[in-house]
Amino acid sequence: MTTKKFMMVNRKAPYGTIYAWEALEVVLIAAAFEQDVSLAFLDDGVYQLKKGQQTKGIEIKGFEKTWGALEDYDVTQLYVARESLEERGLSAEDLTVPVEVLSRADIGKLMEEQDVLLSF
Amino acid sequence: MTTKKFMMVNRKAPYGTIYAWEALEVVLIAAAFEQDVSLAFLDDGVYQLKKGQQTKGIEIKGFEKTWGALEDYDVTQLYVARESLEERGLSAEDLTVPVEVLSRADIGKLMEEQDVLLSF
Amino acid sequence: MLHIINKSPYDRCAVDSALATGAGVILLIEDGVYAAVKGGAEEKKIKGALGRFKFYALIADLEARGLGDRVIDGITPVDYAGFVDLVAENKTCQSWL
Amino acid sequence: MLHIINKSPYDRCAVDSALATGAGVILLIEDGVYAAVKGGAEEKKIKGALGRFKFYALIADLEARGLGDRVIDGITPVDYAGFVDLVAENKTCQSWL
Amino acid sequence: MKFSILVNEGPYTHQASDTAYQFAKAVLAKGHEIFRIFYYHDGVNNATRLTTPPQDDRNIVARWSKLAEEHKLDMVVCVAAAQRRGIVDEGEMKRNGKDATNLAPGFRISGLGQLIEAGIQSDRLVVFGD
Amino acid sequence: MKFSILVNEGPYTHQASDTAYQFAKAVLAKGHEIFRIFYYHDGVNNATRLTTPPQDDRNIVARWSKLAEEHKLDMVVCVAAAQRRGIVDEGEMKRNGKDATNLAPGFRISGLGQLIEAGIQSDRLVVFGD
Repeated sequence: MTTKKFMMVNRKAPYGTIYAWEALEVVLIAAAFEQDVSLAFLDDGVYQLKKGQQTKGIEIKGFEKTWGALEDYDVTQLYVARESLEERGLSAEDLTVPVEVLSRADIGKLMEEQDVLLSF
Repeated sequence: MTTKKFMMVNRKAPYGTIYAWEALEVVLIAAAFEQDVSLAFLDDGVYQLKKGQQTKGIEIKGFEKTWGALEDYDVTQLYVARESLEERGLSAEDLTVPVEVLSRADIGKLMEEQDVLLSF
Repeated sequence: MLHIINKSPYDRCAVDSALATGAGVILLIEDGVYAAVKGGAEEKKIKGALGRFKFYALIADLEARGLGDRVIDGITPVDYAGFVDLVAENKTCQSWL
Repeated sequence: MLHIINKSPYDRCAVDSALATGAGVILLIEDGVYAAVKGGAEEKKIKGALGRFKFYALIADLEARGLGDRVIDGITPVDYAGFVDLVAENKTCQSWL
Repeated sequence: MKFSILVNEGPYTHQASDTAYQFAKAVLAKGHEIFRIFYYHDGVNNATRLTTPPQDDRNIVARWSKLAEEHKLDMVVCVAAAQRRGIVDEGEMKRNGKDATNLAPGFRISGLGQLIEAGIQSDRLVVFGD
Repeated sequence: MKFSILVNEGPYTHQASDTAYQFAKAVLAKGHEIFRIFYYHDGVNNATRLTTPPQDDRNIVARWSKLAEEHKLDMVVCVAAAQRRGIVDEGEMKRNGKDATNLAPGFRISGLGQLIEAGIQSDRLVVFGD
């Protein structure tokens, strides 16, 4: 099968809307299709990776653990915008998985290199 | 029938989403129920009243003319936030119907006087 | 009156719009709870408004987002029952959608 | 690459996020066309980015909103056919939803 | 105290429907009355019985139906909004020449006047949306 | 050139579906090919045949169906998103024990792999959403 570079651009907070979770379903399928998958987290999307999500109170299925499982699918390219983290008072230590923290401009360069950009 | 003070708080641009139009449908029904109806336009909601809407190109039914018909339903209390207009480079002359331009704080005071606030 | 805000202050103007009304009670729910969190660029604005507005934030939404332990001092966490009480105690409520 | 923006710059951060990528082509559609309009508080930012980004705005969306005659100089109005051409001419496109 | 609730977004996509449900449960638990729950805009999509959510997730439609049954709630779907979005009961099916219905138990389709009436009759009307 | 289109929002509520439709028409008018249109998130709600929009407004579902018929388009509704939101064809009805279908002509329900395949097979994939 042809391999293309897919990047999922995540810009929305988790739980307030379903986009973050349904984006993750796309990531898993893209990985199953053995594509070159990367994820970018910008703006409120960085909140998706925040450690310690306890969704019992809102009765919505939590998906923090799924980030940890991405490695099993060979999805290891996770890029987080430094400016978005800092603006929100977060650092890489607050995130549930190891990520590469890049400037927005550098993420912009990575976007240029993709074949397909899926935005959520 | 009991008369209550209903205020519809419009904060969304027209056509990008349906909220502005479906809010107007609520206004017409509230007027038919002979309630004391007022409308507040804040933030991107002020764009709803912009003159000269031509929706043929997007093939969505336009509703600029409906604002002019509100008077026939005795809906005459239209309040527009000054700060929201100015931020967008608009003035009362750009709007399709006469309105009362008030500060956000004054609109806040009017909100306090309502019985029911419906937000769109 | 009660202002209910469900939008992140980092993406939307809902918090600014509510603050511009002057004074009252604000309840942060859903993605609105990001306004209740310490350490971010919005903190200063919220702290500056604590005198004019009494702030509450929904616990379930804070916990879902992993933020239960980072609430700005002066903002009161409430559960859904507390949400009902806030609505009952205030004559009107405006949801800043 | 092509950046497609459908959000009002007065309510959302989509324009800022697209500009932060550095350079490229921006197409304003739907409520995004409010960024193409003269006289507002966002005009300065857009004008400042005209060197780094080539800007287009969808005519049908400008006209629907009564703004066809207020487009900032340097922003090119395009129709849906022009939208297709922009997508074809650029290897990738990002929709800033 | 008498509450009414307006739900403006559909199930799953926005949290509005979830929060409205938790709020409704809390209203009832506090001993208050719910005069009406009104579904408008995409909120009408809460009223389709054709959903099959994943088994490890909540069933939003079914829990609204259950709440209505347990507490004899009046859950009203706006007819104009429902027509735009394809929510159909027996009457609407016949009126509009459709070949199926999808309205879930506990919901009824009626006019926007029911929302205004809820505003008039209730002490509080709370809006959940996006 | 080969295009695919991703539609992430339902009809009427967001303009995304309208813009995607105008874009699809323009793609075809330019002589390009459309490999697939994929409906995800609330976009699956474009595929219900039960809508009855006002007569003076556009019929979003019907015009998608017509476009598909005229140009033999492959319009695919994501099965997982459809199950959450109650979009059902014959197969889904039987599989999930439902008592009705609502899928409009010209659409088919299939997996998310069809979106990835569209990304692989097409020169361009354009996303419309909110």
